Amino acid sequence: AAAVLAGTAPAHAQQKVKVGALKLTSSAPLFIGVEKGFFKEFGIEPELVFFQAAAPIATALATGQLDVGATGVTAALYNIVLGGEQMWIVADKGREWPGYPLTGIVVQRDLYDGGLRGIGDLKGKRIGITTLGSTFHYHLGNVLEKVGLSLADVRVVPLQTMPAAIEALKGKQVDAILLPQPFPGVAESQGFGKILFWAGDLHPWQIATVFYSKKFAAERRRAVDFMRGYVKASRYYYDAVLVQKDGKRAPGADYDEVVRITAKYTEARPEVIRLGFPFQDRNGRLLVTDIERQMQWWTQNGFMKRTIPLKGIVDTSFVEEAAKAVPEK
Amino acid sequence: MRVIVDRLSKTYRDRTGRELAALVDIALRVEPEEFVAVLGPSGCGKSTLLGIMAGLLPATAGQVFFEGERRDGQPLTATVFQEFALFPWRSVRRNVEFGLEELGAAPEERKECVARFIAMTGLEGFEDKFPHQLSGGMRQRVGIARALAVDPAVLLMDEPFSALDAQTRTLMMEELLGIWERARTSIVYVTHNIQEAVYMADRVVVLSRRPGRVLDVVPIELKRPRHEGQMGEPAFVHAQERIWGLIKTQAQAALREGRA
Amino acid sequence: MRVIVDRLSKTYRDRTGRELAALVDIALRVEPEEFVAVLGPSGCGKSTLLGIMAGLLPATAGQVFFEGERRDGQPLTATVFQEFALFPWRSVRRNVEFGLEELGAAPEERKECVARFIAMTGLEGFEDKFPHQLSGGMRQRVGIARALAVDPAVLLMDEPFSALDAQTRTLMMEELLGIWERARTSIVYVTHNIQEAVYMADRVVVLSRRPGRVLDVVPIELKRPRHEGQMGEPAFVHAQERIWGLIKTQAQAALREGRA
Amino acid sequence: MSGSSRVAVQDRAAFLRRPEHRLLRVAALAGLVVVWEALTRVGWIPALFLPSPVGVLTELGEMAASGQLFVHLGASLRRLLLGFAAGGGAGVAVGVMTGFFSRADAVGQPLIAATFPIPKIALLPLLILWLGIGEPSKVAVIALGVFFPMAINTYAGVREADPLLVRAAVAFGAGRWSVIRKVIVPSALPMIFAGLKLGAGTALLLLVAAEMIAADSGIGFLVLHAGNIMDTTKLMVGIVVLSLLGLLSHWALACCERLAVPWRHT
Amino acid sequence: MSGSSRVAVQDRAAFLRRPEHRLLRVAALAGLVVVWEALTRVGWIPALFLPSPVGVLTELGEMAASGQLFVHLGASLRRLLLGFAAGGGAGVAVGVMTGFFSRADAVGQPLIAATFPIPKIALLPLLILWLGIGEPSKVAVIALGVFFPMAINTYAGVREADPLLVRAAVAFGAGRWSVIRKVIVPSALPMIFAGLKLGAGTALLLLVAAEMIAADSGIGFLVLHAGNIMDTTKLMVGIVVLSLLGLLSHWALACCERLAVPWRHT
Ligand SMILES: Nc1ncnc2c1ncn2[C@@H]1O[C@H](COP(=O)(O)OP(=O)(O)OP(=O)(O)O)[C@@H](O)[C@H]1O
Ligand SMILES: Nc1ncnc2c1ncn2[C@@H]1O[C@H](COP(=O)(O)OP(=O)(O)OP(=O)(O)O)[C@@H](O)[C@H]1O
Ligand SMILES: [Mg+2]
Ligand SMILES: [Mg+2]
Repeated sequence: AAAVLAGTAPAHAQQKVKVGALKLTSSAPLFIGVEKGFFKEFGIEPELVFFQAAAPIATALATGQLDVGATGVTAALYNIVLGGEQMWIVADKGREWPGYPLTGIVVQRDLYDGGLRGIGDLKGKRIGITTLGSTFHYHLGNVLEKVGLSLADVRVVPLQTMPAAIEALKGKQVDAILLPQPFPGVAESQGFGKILFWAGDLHPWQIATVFYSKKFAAERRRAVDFMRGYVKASRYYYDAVLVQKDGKRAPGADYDEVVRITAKYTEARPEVIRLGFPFQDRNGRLLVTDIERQMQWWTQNGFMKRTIPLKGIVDTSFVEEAAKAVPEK
Repeated sequence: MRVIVDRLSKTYRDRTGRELAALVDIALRVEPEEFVAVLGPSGCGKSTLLGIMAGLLPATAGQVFFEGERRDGQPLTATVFQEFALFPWRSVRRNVEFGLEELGAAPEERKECVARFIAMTGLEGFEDKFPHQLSGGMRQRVGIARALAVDPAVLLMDEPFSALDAQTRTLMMEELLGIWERARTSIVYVTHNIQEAVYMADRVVVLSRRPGRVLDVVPIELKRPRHEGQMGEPAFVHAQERIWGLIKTQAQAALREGRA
Repeated sequence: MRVIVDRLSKTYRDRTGRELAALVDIALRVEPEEFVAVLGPSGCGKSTLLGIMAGLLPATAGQVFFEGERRDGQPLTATVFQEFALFPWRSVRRNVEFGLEELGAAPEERKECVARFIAMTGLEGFEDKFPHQLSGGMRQRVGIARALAVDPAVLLMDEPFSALDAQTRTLMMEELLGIWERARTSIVYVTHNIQEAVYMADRVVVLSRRPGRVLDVVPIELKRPRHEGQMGEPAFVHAQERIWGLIKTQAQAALREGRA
Repeated sequence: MSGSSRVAVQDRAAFLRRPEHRLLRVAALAGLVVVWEALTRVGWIPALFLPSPVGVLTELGEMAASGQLFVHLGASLRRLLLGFAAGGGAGVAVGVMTGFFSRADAVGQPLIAATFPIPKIALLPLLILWLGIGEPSKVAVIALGVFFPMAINTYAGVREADPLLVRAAVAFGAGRWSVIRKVIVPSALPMIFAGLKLGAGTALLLLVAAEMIAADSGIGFLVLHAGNIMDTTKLMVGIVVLSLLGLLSHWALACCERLAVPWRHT
Repeated sequence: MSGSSRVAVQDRAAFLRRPEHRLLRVAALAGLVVVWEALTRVGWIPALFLPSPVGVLTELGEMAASGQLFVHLGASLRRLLLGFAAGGGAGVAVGVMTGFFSRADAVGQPLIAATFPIPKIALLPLLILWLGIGEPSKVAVIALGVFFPMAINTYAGVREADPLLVRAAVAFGAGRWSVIRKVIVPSALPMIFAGLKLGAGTALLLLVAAEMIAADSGIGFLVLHAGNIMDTTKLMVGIVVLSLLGLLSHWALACCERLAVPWRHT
């Protein structure tokens, strides 16, 4: 069936789809789709364009330099849309999810030993993140709200880079940090930090998504074809690394292959990769309501001037159509 | 070519708007193939006068004319500077070539011409040296060769030998006269050395202290070619004394006022 | 103080290791309060000799000694440079003060001393001017005042007036002699002007072309204080001719080889 | 043009003269703003990427009215001044030492060449480790940035000092420190000022990097934060303030230079 | 020390002489590595943040053996050379123009002072908008960084050109372009070379910023990416390579300078 489908889209077969992504583990489904030829099956030839930060991806997408972006959703993204540059959030690309360690709240070892055990104990503490308006900032705020605190009850210290943040924790410049793997693991193994919670256990949310540029979304056929490849890759990814049995990770048959592919693309060591495969919906479906909540939160905290109506920024029709069209193995 | 300086005045104006009269109402003529020396105390405006003749400074009033035959592409003037003003980044050859380049001469023509003037000024063997590798005397030969190479209608020389030592200067003066006999251009030669002026010139224009005015023009009635022996002749001594008389009180007054 | 130059030789060595003998086996003495002129063609090593005496260059062989009484803190030498070498960022007053600062004199003492030498060299009224605001003659007065202010045992002068115009030079020579009568230091005076050397010095040391050797030492038997009139005296003319005889062939040969 | 004729001498050096053009100076800046406004009006550039001057001015006005602007400005100026002083001082000192002492030259020049290209951002973790997340590390980033242009320019200036003046100073008994203080440094002043102008620009440029470290105020923080959340109007306000500071420092340095190097401007 | 005595003249200018100290030059760099190794050995800095030289060298060797290093190096060198050439060329041109023509000065200097402090990172969106995400925008970042030091130094160099030589050129019939080409530019060469050295350092520094835009190879990319995945040894390899490039460019420029300015080095 795949061959037939591929044959139905010869008109676009030549044109490449430019996909902007970060060279990180969280882009694994894309790597799989490219490496295993899932996109090609649907007549799509994706060209991965790697960036070192999320912001230029959104810019490049807004200016039409990219067709597809795949990265974390930050205040910047919403503000670009708010600023009049249309783009569409179309699919899941990673969630903070219970049981899937991704972002950890790490406290100083001394404080932990001194009895700091709960989120509530963070009140009045200095907490290091990368930047204000980042996914970590959002995450921290929501985690605090879970226990009735707010961002105003702690001192948020923006340290820009993750190495700087971990350095600040080690140097006791901050009391806690909120960082993704492998940083929490490193902090704990070096002995100066203790992972208090995995943030996804406290506050599951849609951390990263796939976006389409306005132009690409308008090319309905190709946009759907791309999404078909993506859905297929997502399923492959899910089955390989995300399946759990009784709360334990149950590596699928292709686990090692996914690790190998990811290592190839990220140039990171396999040990590091194994530490954190982020959760993602098996069919790439979005947590649509969460997008709305995010915008509300950013607006309340002054990072956005107002929220965007969901239908002005989210379009799930691509992933829905693709999920139906791609047959299960 | 004949040079006519016609009631020339020059007033400098500095940034704050203060005015300083350097030359007032200068009138003089240089006949074709004549050697005229301009002599005056320091700061009287000699360099200013030469600068205006060379087209490097605008006059405040009056004008300078050139009159007579001129060949195609022949520049009106070329200047030899007291401080040599050679281009440190150019070899001797390329320094001499400079003016020819600016005239747009063809490369072979330039080469041939440069070789001729390097030979005439005794610079053979130094063609590829840079100015900093030469002694003062050699440097000024380069300056002279550069000026002669463009074959100017009038050669302007601003104290060309005053940075040289006494012996070299004496010898260079003789050489310049020799070169001039061959090249036969008009020369305007600025100096503050009376002996030098009398020894070399057909006429000596004596300027007053600042603001410079023409005090007198002294004709020198000595036969050419000149030689050291003539320095004892009455005509020589007479001219020298006449000029020193014009200058002396001026120089002393200047020194008293701290200008020299 | 007496200066003894004892079989001094100096060989320069450039980056590529090539050697160049500048001075060979120079021996000479300068008696206390004596005015000695050192005369020689360009490049013969006059400045090198003065530099070694001033302790600015190491000798390759031989030595320079100073012998005799010396007051506390009195420096052995002070130098007046041909190119003035004034500090452009210091006013006249602060230029004259320079050596005193380095000697560690107290501020009041410095002030008093500066005022004295500014007066002696006729610089009153120009104390707060910068060098670029002065004429050449005034600048060299500052150079002389700066050197005299430190009250050196021996004053070294390297062609101090050769950058000045002829009139100013004549007047400055007279003034220097006047100052010297009052200050009574020993002076070593480098020049390439024979008339100047004979007019000013007690003895003239004539150096050969490079490498510099002492050709002869000519004593000048003229009464002091000197005046322009003496230039006609047989002793003057005789000394001048004797020196010119020593120098002439040397200078011509040098020019032929392109060194001057 | 052969043959007999009468030619008046023309002033050929007219093109060398430099009138002041005060008006043009202002017009240039005004022109910049006009071009900018035009660009946004024509719509070649979406407002998101380049907000219009009017919008920026409005925002600037609001921020000034609320006092927010001055909080940022105050915090940044402190860091700038301290960092500029520290980095500039060290740069001049190192430039003079390496320019003057051949041993220092041999040691210093390779080290400077080798450490200059190390990205400051890669040093942030080390700076935090050694200096913490307070003011010292922020000042250090700026100081590091200013250090290199100052050291390199001062070195070039020292190497150009007139050897005659150095010899004159030694002839009058100056030791090495006197020579440095009284001859080398004044000689190098024009180059040092070129370095200061470069350094001032670099300091402003690095304000952003400096305020990456745990800052919650400052113009750099403003630029960074506004960039992070794509609030381009605020971002532009920050950039405009940086530009104005750049102009101001340039002008101030030009004035200082005229005062400090009086012997070259008359 | 009053009274009669015999004193030999001492050479007081010995401290002015500058022997070459070739050995020291190498020793300085070796010392840096030793200090670094010592720091990691003593444990003041954990290996995670500052890997030991030995570890870095091993990694460097491996990357060289696999050819990976040369891919990065090749990509970066292309960008560096293009950016350096474009920025340097423009900087010299603008410096000469503003230094020579008073009108250009009036227009250019305020604009340069105002635009210099704009952080390059804030310009990334505009660069992406105008030049896309390919090589041109990366080259542009580097060119922008090189432009300013070159323009400022060239300007200072032009303003210092000896007016006597300019007048001499005009006296021999040179027009403005001849004067610029044959007098102004050669005179400004020493300053231009100081600018080039600064520019080379800045170019390397900005490589990291440039390779933030959609790069998947290059030394700047290596540094950024290694930081993101916390591979500090690779990060250090990147920094060491940047340092070596810095040394190399400095040395190459010094050689060029000796060739290009022969009249000042004899
Ligand atoms: N650009 C200028 N601006 C203002 N005043 C000037 C300028 N150039 C020269 N002067 C003044 O004009 C007067 C004449 O200067 P000029 O150089 O022509 O004299 P000079 O006769 O050549 O002197 P010297 O014998 O010292 O060379 C001097 O008093 C000088 O200070
Ligand atoms: N630093 C140096 N390195 C190599 N050679 C030098 C150096 N200084 C001077 N010389 C050479 O040594 C010789 C003597 O130079 P010196 O300056 O002492 O001569 P001088 O008699 O003072 O000449 P002038 O009358 O031109 O001042 C010259 O040939 C000169 O080229
Ligand atoms: Mg003159
Ligand atoms: Mg000499």
